[in-house]
Amino acid sequence: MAKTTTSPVRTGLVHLALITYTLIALFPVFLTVINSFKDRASIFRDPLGLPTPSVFSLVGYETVLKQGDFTLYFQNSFIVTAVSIFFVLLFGAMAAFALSEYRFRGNTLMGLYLALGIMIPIRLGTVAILQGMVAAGLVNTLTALILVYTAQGLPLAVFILTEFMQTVSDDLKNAGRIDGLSEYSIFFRLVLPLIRPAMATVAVFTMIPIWNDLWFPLILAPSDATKTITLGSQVFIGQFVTNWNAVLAALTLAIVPVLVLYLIFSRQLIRGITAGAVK
Amino acid sequence: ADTELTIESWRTDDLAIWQEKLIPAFEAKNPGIKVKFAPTPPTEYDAALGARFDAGSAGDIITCRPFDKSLEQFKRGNLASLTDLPGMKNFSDVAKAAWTTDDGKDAFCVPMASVIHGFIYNKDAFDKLGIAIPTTEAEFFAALDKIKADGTYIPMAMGTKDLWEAATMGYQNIGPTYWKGEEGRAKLIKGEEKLTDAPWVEPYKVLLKWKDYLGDGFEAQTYPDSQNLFTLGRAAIYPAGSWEIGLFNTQAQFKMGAFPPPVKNAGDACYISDHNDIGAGLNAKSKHPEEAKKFLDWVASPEFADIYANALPGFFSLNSTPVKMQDPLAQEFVSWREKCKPTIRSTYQILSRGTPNLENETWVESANVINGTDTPEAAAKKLQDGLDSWYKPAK
Amino acid sequence: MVFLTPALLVYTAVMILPLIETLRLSLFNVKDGQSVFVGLDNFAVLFGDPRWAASFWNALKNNFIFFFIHMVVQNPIGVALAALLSVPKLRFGAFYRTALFLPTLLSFVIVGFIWKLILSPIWGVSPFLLDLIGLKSLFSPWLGKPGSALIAVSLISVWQYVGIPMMLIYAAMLNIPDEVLEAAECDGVTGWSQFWKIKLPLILPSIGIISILTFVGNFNAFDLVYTVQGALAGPDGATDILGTLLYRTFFGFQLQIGDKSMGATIATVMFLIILSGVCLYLFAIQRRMRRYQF
Amino acid sequence: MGSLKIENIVKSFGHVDVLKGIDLEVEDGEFVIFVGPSGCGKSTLLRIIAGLEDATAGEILIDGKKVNNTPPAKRGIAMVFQTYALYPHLSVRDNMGLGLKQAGKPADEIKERTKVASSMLSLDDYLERRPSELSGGQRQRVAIGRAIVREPKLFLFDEPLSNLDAALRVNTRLEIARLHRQLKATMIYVTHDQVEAMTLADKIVVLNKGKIEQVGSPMELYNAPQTVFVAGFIGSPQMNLIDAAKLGHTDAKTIGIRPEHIQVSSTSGEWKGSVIHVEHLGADTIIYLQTDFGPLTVRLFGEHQYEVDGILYATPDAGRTYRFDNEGQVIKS
Amino acid sequence: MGSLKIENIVKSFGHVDVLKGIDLEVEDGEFVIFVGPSGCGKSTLLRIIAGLEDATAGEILIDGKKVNNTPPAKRGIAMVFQTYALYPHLSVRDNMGLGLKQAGKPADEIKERTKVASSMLSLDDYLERRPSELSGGQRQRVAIGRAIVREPKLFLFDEPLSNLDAALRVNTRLEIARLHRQLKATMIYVTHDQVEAMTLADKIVVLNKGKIEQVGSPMELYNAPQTVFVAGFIGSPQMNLIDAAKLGHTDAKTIGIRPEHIQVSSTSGEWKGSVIHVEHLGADTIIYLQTDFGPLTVRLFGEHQYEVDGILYATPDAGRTYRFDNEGQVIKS
Ligand SMILES: Nc1ncnc2c1ncn2[C@@H]1O[C@H](COP(=O)(O)OP(=O)(O)OP(=O)(O)O)[C@@H](O)[C@H]1O
Ligand SMILES: Nc1ncnc2c1ncn2[C@@H]1O[C@H](COP(=O)(O)OP(=O)(O)OP(=O)(O)O)[C@@H](O)[C@H]1O
Ligand SMILES: [Mg+2]
Ligand SMILES: [Mg+2]
Repeated sequence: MAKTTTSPVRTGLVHLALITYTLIALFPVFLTVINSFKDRASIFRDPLGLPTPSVFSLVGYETVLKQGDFTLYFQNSFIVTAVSIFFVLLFGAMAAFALSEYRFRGNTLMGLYLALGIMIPIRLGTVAILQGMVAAGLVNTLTALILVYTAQGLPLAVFILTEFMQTVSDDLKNAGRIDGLSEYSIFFRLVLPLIRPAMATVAVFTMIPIWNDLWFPLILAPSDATKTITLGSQVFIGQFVTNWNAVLAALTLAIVPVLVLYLIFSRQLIRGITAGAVK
Repeated sequence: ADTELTIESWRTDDLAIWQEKLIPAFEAKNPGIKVKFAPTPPTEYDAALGARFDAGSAGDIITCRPFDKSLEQFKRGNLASLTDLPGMKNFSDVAKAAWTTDDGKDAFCVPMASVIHGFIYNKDAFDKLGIAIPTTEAEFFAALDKIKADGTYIPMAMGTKDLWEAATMGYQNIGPTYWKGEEGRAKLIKGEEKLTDAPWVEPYKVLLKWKDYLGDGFEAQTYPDSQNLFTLGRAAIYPAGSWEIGLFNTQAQFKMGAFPPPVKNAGDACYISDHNDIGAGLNAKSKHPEEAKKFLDWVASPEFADIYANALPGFFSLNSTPVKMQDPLAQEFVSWREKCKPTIRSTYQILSRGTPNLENETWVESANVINGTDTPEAAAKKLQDGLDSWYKPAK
Repeated sequence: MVFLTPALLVYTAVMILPLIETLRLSLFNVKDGQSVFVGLDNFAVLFGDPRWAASFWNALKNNFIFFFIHMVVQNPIGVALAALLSVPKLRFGAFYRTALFLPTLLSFVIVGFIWKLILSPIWGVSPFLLDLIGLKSLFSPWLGKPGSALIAVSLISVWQYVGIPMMLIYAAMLNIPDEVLEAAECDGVTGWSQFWKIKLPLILPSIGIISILTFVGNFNAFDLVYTVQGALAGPDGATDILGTLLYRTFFGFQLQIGDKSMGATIATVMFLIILSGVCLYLFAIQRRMRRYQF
Repeated sequence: MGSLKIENIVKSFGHVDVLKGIDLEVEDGEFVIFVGPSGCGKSTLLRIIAGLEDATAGEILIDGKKVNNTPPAKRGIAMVFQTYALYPHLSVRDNMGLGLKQAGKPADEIKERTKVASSMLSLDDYLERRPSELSGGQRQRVAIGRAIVREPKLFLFDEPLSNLDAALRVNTRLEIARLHRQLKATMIYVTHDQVEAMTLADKIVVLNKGKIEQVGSPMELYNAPQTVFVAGFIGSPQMNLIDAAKLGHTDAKTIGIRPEHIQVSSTSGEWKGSVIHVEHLGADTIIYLQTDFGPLTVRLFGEHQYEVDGILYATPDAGRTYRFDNEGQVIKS
Repeated sequence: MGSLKIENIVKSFGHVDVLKGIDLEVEDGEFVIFVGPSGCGKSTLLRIIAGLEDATAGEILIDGKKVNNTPPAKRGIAMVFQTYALYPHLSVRDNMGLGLKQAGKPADEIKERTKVASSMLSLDDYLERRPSELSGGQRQRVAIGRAIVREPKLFLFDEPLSNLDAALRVNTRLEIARLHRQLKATMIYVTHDQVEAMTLADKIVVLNKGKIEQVGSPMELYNAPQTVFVAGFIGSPQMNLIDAAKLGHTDAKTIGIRPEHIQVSSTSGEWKGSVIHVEHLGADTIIYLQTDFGPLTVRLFGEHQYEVDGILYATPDAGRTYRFDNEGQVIKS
């Protein structure tokens, strides 16, 4: 809707509310970042102070970057996250399409079955999963992680996407059917592009737990070659660590890549905002 | 080709020491064996290790938690018996106690280190305020009063947020003095004493008195908070474990000293908690048992003890061959072994095998007592009731 | 059905079968080193043994409080933020969206760490900030007090996850055709009442979804409590929720040895609780909810 | 190649019966137009033919084959939706080309056919736009273009020209007629526009309340309506339907006279009436009279000036009146 | 109470200029109709008046007050959207009642007004349905109903009758006219229907490519078009526009004659032509002739039979021809 005819007061209030919450949302992050650039004493003495030259220190970062092959870890995390998201979105959207489009018997039950996965923490299945992976020779491969994350992400994806797919106009899909589009084409060419905002949302939701997961990398792929960045940086947040410089630096470093990933998806989201169906 | 051994450990902090000192030393002597130190964050270690055992993907060398945790793994057949390992003769039975079956027949981990509790203090502060090292409970509280009156320092750096600080640094630190160390612990296990008996309640009463000397908001003070409070020079006394020494040395800008838990009355026998903490075991399903045993044998050697204890001051070797340590603070701690009677933490052996778990309950109740949530008596009763619900002392 | 197959395959093999394998354990227990079938004995223990029952009910109660706080704080804030973000021609929209979503992106490790620091009486950030608005006297070590710890942890969780309802609702609001809103503008239905009368009914299915997701998420929650308050969920079990209870029981903690059978029993009970919630939603609520095609 | 047979089609939405037994035969290559009041079931019938909606009962045969269970894509049809149903995320070009692309037509051919359709519909300037950037009429034309590029054997049009201006409407109408001749395709067309119906149709089907009132050629319907409903529905302005009793006739219930079949004079005539309203349409003038037996509409060719409230005399053309019985059926004379 | 003044309104979407400087004055209580080819900017202009779209430049004054920055809700308007824009979650009743409820009207009054509107639009049977359960024409009527219940001072209608059948359209048209008289509200109305435009409007505004071609009363536009565009646009079938050179005229570029202003005879006349197509509309017959100077459309009153390919002679009515210059402007004689 194109209009600026909202009153400035109202716009002002909107911004005020948003800014207020933005401050709440960003403050802790801000605190982390500024303190990661300070020396230890001033982190404590003046937590809210900016890293002025006199207290500026990169010692935390030095410590962190010494610790391991962070580029490789980052790469691993990236591959695992991206591939898993791809499969979650693809398989999830396909299943959601089937559930929302075809009213077959047991439709709801199938939906429920696919939702079971969000009701039990998948961690509990660790042993069986690990045994399976050992049997399949997938331990210490990224494939193992991708499989687990794909399975883990599916229920939520199906759940959300089903809901959104129901808002795609029937007439539109019918127009496609009459145009001779197969169900595949209707799915790929019509439905998927139209629910892009929802897809992007699901992508982001899927991404977070994968990126931040510590458990499965630890169990399934702890080797140096397959370590993820979360696992790599976890070293600093152990029980006996008081090296706040390093912790804050590691945290800051951990925020950056996930932010970048998010920005990628949210760009998709903005582009996905094609105007709603016509008439 | 070389065989590669993987070490499972929760000591992420020790990564550098292993990589730079210990492993090269071993590999130099044992060509053909490569060793990899693969630590897991401590919070995840037990769960991750358990899963790996179950699925058969655990490493060759397992760093052993003391007592029941490892015993359980041994019983499940995950840890191999090391009774016949030649190096085991380098350790006394006491040293091996944490990794031996109840009947004493099988040993399954090579003892690596123990930790000792006591108090580290800010020497500069003590000097400035003219406080002498307290040896009795009265002196101890007098000292605290004095510091508090002065106001420059928080008398004692401890928080209850993380629970275990209150239990480990508090209850287990000063407790042996009251329950008379091993003697009381044995009685408890035998059922001759109960946690509601005076020797076990009294430490709680003392802890309750600590409350007034802790920093503002100690309820939400975490362990790292406490450490920082002390190392930044804002607190005068730190109820400690010896493992702090390494870190404190690098972080504190003032002189530090240490004293053992004060006795109740002058002249009483003193007790310290000298707790077996780390061992090294063999994964029963390791593909390279021979090489792994070679490695474990080396861990049992004085050479290892020497490197380890000096690299990690505060982790005291359990090897019968004494280790010469460079660190004065560490020397101070270890010197208490001469004058006080050592004991291990009361809850670790046998008493934490069931549900509710006595150790965990002790954490909760120690914090509750200091926070004022429970009275010492109530806390003790809860603990004893919990214990009674499953523990039947062998008569 | 070809569309369902890939999802079903991966999901069943990697998720359902392992989980069933685990839940199966709730019917077994170790006796003399042997795993034997014990029927529902484990459940009898969980509900019959006063200690088990006390921990369980405590965790369940806390969990409901946890959930309640999310429902009344997180979701309304999320919806409100989404509504604000979808104000047409909003400047800096992308910035706000990213900023508001940032907490959700953070790992619970980071969140736990930061908030512990901020709320720490030692570090002094929150007393200082409260002082700025003259409320310093209100400060107390919230995370350490049994009365306030659960609320504090819940609010941290809200802070972290508010992005999820926000994004979902935002996506749903984008789906509403402009012209319907324009019609509302002409009808004089603007601002607040436009939100109540037009947008809200149209995004109701999404609100249903976030409610059920919140429910499921909260009853499965574990990580944040675990990082902020430790596995024992102190003080005095005040922040113990089903997830932490389950974790302690299943995987063990400190000297406590993992008890797979009791762990699986708790997991099964949790599963049943969540399942009944989801079924209620799927069969009673979702079916009645009208969806509108745009 | 495109014949259609509908047998006793019934459709209910819940307990609302929308179609109450429709029988219809459409021959290959015929141009059939559905007309009827809003809500009478035209779109529903079209959607059932397309296979988008299941009939509650009845059979549909295309080329003699029962297609009740054939999916829309396999029925060889193209449809223009009343709601357009354009693909919002595709450009005009892709909206039109998608079906062809799907059918695996070579890119050249797609381009060529799209080109032809777009210039026929004056859409050349908009090929790269998305539907949301088009005006209502432009959208409607895209919907038409999408149907015609596919050249199927059976076209279904649901009010395809309702949003077009007169000039464009005439042109598009002519193009559709040309297309019909050229492709020899069968076309089924819903419209509200009398002119469209009269000029395009081989056969008009008048629907009312879910039933067929009459089927016939345009002039048949105009000249020989079977029912009072058809008589009133076809022709604009509407036929004057006068209570026969008031005119003193006893052999009928209703007398019908089309406005264009009445002559007026200011001096004498059969019926006297006073002018209540005059509409000037340029080419015609419509006069509304109030007479003893009720209102009477008269349509005159050309421009005429009459004073409101003036007295006029009206005379019906001989042999151009219709008589209807109590059931609304025409009485053959 | 509802006058409108538009000054030099310009609107661009990106680099597409849609409105290129529109000036217009609408007096209180006037009924103004916008006509123009599809895509010429009618809806856009309406949306700008409503405040749904910002003008790129120019001023809008309602009742003399500049309203460029007044939100739609405060402009005292009601609008019928070309795309209906019904609230999908509300019943027909609530769709109509929402605006009133919002204005805090008592429930009785809302009910009363909704009742009136719904019976006027024959929607009584559908009050409890949701938009998705309605036919196209029913939806459009709901959209109209939603606007009229609010009785604002300024109505904006965007092709409100395009999906209605003839009978309903005539009725609704009359109702809108009545409403206009009754409420004395200003109405701005977009339509493609010539009859609607001619019968309803006090003033017709002809738009073409984002500019106003001519403003005037219906008969003014019909009888005295200022430009060749207006001449061709008003009237259906279109005016014959003949290259003057071919007729041997040198004082004009184009000669225009309306189809209804031509008489035919099979024996003699000014122009000779052969019949290429005959359309029978019942009341009229349209004859398409091919002459030496191009095609010629003739409209005859009543029914006539002519053979295709037969020869006819056509004669324009005296004084009914128009002459246009090179710029398309009319040449006053
Ligand atoms: N968002 C947009 N971006 C670019 N061009 C647009 C956009 N919206 C409308 N237009 C163009 O502006 C022109 C005017 O559109 P408008 O909807 O005002 O036409 P209209 O006169 O109402 O036509 P119709 O009779 O077909 O409804 C059209 O050519 C259309 O393609
Ligand atoms: N989903 C539905 N549920 C209930 N009734 C419906 C539904 N869809 C359509 N109808 C009703 O069926 C009747 C026929 O609808 P249809 O769309 O076929 O009418 P139409 O003849 O195309 O009318 P129009 O000329 O207005 O487009 C209408 O009265 C409508 O209200
Ligand atoms: Mg229809
Ligand atoms: Mg328009």
